[in-house]
Amino acid sequence: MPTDPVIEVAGVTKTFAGVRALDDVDFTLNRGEIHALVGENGAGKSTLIKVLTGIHTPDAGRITRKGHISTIYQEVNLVPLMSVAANLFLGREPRNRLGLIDRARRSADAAELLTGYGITADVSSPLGTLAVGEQQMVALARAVEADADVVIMDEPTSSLEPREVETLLEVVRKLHEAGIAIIYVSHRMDELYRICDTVTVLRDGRSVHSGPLKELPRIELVSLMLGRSVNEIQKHGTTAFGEDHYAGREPVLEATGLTSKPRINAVNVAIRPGEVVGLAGLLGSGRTETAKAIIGALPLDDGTVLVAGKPVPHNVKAATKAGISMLAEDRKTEGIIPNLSVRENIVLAALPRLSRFGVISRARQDRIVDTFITRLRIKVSSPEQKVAELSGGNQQKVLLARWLCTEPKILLLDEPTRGIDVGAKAEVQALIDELAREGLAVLLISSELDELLDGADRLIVLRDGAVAGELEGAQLTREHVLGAIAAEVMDDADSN
Amino acid sequence: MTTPMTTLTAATRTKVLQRQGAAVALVLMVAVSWLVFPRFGSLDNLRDLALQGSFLAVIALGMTFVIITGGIDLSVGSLYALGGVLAAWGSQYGFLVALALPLLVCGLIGLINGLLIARTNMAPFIVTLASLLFARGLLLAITDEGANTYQIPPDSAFVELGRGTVFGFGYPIFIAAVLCVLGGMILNRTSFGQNVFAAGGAEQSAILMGVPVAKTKILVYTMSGTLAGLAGALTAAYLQSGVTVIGVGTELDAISVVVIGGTLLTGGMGTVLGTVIGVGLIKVIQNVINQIGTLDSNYQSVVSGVFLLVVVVLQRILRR
Amino acid sequence: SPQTTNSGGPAASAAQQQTSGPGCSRAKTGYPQVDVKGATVGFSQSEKEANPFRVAETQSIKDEAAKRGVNLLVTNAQSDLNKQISDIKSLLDRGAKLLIVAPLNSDGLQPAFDAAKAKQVPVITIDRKVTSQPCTDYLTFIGSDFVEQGKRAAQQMVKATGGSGKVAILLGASGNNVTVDRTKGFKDGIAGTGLTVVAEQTGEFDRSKGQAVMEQLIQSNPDITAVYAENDEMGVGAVTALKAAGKSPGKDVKIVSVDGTRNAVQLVADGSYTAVIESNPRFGPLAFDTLEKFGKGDEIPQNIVISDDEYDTTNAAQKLSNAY
Amino acid sequence: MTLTATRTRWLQDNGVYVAVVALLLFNALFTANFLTLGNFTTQLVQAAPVLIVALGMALVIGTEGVDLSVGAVMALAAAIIPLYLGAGPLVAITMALVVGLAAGAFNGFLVAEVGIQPIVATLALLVGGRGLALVIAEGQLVQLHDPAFLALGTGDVLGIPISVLIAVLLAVVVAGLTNRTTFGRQLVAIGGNRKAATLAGLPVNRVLVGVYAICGVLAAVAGVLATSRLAASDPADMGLLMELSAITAVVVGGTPLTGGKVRVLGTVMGVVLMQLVRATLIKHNLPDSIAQMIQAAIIIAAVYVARERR
Ligand SMILES: Nc1ncnc2c1ncn2[C@@H]1O[C@H](COP(=O)(O)OP(=O)(O)OP(=O)(O)O)[C@@H](O)[C@H]1O
Ligand SMILES: Nc1ncnc2c1ncn2[C@@H]1O[C@H](COP(=O)(O)OP(=O)(O)OP(=O)(O)O)[C@@H](O)[C@H]1O
Ligand SMILES: [Mg+2]
Ligand SMILES: [Mg+2]
Repeated sequence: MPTDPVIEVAGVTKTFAGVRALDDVDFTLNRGEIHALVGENGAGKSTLIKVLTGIHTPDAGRITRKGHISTIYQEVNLVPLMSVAANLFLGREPRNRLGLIDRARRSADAAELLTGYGITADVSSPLGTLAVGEQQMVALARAVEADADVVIMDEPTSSLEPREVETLLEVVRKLHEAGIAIIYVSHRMDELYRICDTVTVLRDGRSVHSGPLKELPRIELVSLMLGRSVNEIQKHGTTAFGEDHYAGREPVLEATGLTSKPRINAVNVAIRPGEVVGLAGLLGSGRTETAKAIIGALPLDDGTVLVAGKPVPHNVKAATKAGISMLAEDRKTEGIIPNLSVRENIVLAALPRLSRFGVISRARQDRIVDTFITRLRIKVSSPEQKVAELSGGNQQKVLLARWLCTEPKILLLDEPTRGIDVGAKAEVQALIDELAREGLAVLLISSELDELLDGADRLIVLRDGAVAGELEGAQLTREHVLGAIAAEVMDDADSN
Repeated sequence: MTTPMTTLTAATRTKVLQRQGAAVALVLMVAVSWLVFPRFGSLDNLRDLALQGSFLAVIALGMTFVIITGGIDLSVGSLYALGGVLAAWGSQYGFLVALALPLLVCGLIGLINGLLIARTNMAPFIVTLASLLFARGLLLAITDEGANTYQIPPDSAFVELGRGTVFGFGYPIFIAAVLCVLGGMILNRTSFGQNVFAAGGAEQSAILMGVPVAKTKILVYTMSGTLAGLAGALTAAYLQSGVTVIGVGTELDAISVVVIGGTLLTGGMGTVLGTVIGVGLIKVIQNVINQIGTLDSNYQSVVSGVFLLVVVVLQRILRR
Repeated sequence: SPQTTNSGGPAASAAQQQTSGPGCSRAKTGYPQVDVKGATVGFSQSEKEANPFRVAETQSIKDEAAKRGVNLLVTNAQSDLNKQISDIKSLLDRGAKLLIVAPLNSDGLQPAFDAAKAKQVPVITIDRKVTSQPCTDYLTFIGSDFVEQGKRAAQQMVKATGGSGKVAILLGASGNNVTVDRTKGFKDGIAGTGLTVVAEQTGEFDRSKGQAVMEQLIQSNPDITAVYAENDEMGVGAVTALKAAGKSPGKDVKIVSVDGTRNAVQLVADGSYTAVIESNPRFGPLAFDTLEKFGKGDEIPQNIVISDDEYDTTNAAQKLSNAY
Repeated sequence: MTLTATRTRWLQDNGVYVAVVALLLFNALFTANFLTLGNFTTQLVQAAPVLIVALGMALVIGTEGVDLSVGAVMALAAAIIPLYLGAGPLVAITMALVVGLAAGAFNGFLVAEVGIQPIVATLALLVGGRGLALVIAEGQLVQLHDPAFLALGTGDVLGIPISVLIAVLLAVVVAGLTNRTTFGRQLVAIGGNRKAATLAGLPVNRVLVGVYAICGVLAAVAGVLATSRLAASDPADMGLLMELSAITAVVVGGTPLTGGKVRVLGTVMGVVLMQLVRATLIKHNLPDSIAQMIQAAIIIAAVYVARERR
């Protein structure tokens, strides 16, 4: 491919309050190429993107840009209170003859456009009422439709499930055919190898490799990212889930008839100590809602939750007290407390346990925090660093630590490895495994099928807010799960 | 609407009702007042009600924009008074000066508010609190510590602006109405309006989406200042003098009516129509208190407080 | 300009008057005749009845109305000028045939007066003079002369201090014409004497602010020998401040204020206050007399100055019951 | 980090202290009789009620709220005192504090349980509370003579005025509360991200009601002290515009209005700074117009220095 750079970065350095996020980085994006940008959590990928788009001003270095850049940032960046249509066309609204916004046309265009991305939600409803994955698709549509010469995608698939991922990859391919250059950030190796031409690897803010992707063996790419030798990695393998472990005891969690119209309907979930139950389903099938219903964060029309046979009042406080914890899907709005330090964020939910007469013990806190920072390899300059300054993946680890230190009996994990790098993902998975072995009951929600298949002992498949089937043992194969999910597609075909 | 999913279900109908909670309250209030106090519905009373409401509506219009961006403007009360004094002083140089001077000066203070808020990341509450003090101080300075009250020549064209009527309805009512219609149009049908919503709904996201958030905020505060100045000028024309003691606490009135009208104080949501309805509600309750007539003056504020509470609680319950 | 005669006798009840300016009669205005007895009269009060002056003023109007068999309608503008205009319009709307208005401010009530004029309803303004046209926009003004009050305060101050010393002025609320007039009168009054004003700061007619300001001033100017407070409340606050600073008010620091509230007059009687110039709030009798006279077709003067008493150490104890 | 960056950061954290020191220096040099014990006592005594209110306000602001009703609550407390003073000062004070607690808890209930935005929820009490106080007091100012009650405002312990002692004590308690207790941590977590705090199982509503109740009680304490110092119950003027003074002091002291952070010592310094500004303007006998404009400028300058950078 002839080199025809649309973006050229030379010697860029960016420092945040003591953290060197980018260190003398060179990077070139050529016209028409799909360029993978990879690296561990906190390697500097998002920062590089923000420097490219002008959100951050670099401390040193030179950036040359040609043409219009359109970006999908890592955290969904849309306006939740505005309608889907308004979000989609914000800044380039269709006008009528008087120069005023043509709202009818905007809605019509939006509806038509989104259908192409598999979104059928009402475009006049506020964006915030859509599931996170759907929002991600809206963001994608918005970025793609902006007539850009370069499209940057920072972990666009982290909240998408297989069918949506295919849609997205299809879009990427079309853009590629139209000659648009793409920067693609993802922690999912499969996707990278399927679509990307070239790769740049960042490690600790430095660019350690740049070149064609196809020639680079997967294991070598991982070794470049982690900065460890190929041998060392081979010993560990890629997913870190161990053997299935099945516990013969009584269920510790029994949720029956969970109903919250119109989102979920008569969902039953039972988990035994030591068991990992997976929730599978399409985007918007009600997985998040089920988890929220269990922890008491969703107003219920009907349904009961029993922990160890005892009913739990339907509110988060009571559920937490009974030993249920939930790692929320949307870490930005439902997870981190941005103003507080990493330490404060980690111990937040465990505070009552760490204090006497309401007064907090600093020593006990520090011990726990240090343990988890080491165990989860959270990359921080100090436990006192503000959590908002961490990279996305590291924030996720902080939240995981928050729940683990409450020593829960039941852990609900909604997309626990979302946005987490390969190395850390393996660690988190190993951790889930280990916790289950210690007797914890885990509900695992993941859009990554492999993660579910490897990690779960049993799978509950949801469809349209209701249980569509349960898979166990030998049924836990890709084909079976896709079959259960695909039933919906066939249903749709029937009804049409 | 060609959205395939839009059907007027029962759910959406309740939604409409919820959003118009204030309107429902207003209609009820008016109906009850009309029945209980025969004089409430007299043309004279309604004209006065509308006229009094029009000054507040002009101020609250600017406040609506500010609040939708997630901000607040405490300086409007002082700017309202300052605008009146400047208009009265300017009226000796003719109509244009009388009208333009308050708009320019108050707009400039609004612009400074906007610049400080948008460019330095200081809280709107505190920036505009400082301008509340500053504008009051400026007003005292130009009136010799309040000793001078500038009079507007009764025969000047400027007085006509405040006192003229069409079918007995004062010009300010029409001016306020036109501005509110324009304001609603700007808010919903221009990209500036969309930017206002975006800036308030999710500032960081809006910046990432390429919305000129800073510029939008600056404009919005400038607008609020200018409108407060205009309201002051209209009031001065109506009162035929630049009264120095008006506008104390007007900012709270303006905020109340905006919020009663359903605009979220946290930003990102709101309507001009709601604000107009809010103005109506506040003025009607004030009028009703007068119609009762026998209410001890100290009880009057208790009643206003309780009323404010009832409206916001009702609205909140409706919205659930 | 209006002159005040000092009645010397008990203040208030009789409310003597001195009039000035060309007269005004029903013939001149062309207004219809209205009998005060049995008439509907509107009274628009400006501020909440939360200070002694306003309480006494409203009470005086109400008492007199009851005495004369008047159907009285009362509104309160709660310190909001626009509300006072609405109030007056609503009084007209509710059938008031005569109006008594205590204006919130000297300027800005023109629309209300115009509305009254349109309905041929005579308006009497009390306690604060407005800048509109007498006999056209309103009939007459009944009230104190605030400049004169300031002058009389100055006279008392000169008498008490022997005409020399350093004075601190506790100003009323900024932008208020009562403040402006009482300051002007006082400064004119001490001109040419050995009294010098070393500080003038607003206490906003409020006791605690008066106290706070006095506390500051007595620290930075320990040589202050006199305090002029533009209302009693601030004066009483100043007494508390001076006592706390180890001074003995009324003796090493002379205090003169305007109003005539019971608390201040009591202090004069007790010897820790120098003098109080009364601002007479009892407008009822005078206001209704004037309306009656006007109704009969008599000529009434443009300004009716209500007589203000004064209290000093020689008479405060006897006159205490006259204070409000 | 560069030197200038360090310096800006330092100034940002300590701006209010620098401003206080600067103003003290200015006064020492240019204000007559400033460096006297009596003068310092005066400043502290005047600042005490504002500080007490500001402490409560800081907590409320920490939860991303605001309490506009503090002045009205002070007035309510003032109105209650004479009603019960006959039964002894202790009874009167207790009743005033109970009313403050009830008012605060009511605000908290509206904010937490009903879900009304703090500024509006407390606006209702701002509008109606003072009226209620006046109704209770029948619009009258009542002079107070109970010596035990008045001692609260005028008495001292080892030369330190009682009101100042109380304010300092309360500041220490509030500092301990915010920095050392579960309650304090939960409060800032709620202010930082209420949704996340709820999902973390924190007792969000209980904490919110608690915070507003504390703010109400503190406002009542301030009302009691101010009433005692004035030797009169004056519900018409007691605590007028106190909400703005308190908010200004809190923000000038470095607590952001966006919640998630409470700076107690900063708040103390914010109160001291605003008190010094007022004192300086009065002592230099500036006209009200200039004084107001200078105050505006100082507020902007102080907040500008302490602002959070993006
Ligand atoms: N605003 C900020 N303030 C302080 N430090 C920051 C800020 N933004 C990023 N950093 C730091 O810069 C480093 C790079 O972060 P960045 O978000 O670019 O990582 P990333 O490669 O995108 O990681 P992830 O895969 O987890 O998203 C991290 O150490 C992070 O803590
Ligand atoms: N606040 C809300 N108001 C209205 N509808 C909502 C709201 N939140 C979610 N929904 C709808 O409920 C359905 C279920 O959403 P949910 O988040 O449970 O899906 P999910 O299976 O977890 O998908 P994802 O993988 O995207 O998280 C979706 O159709 C979504 O649009
Ligand atoms: Mg990232
Ligand atoms: Mg989900």
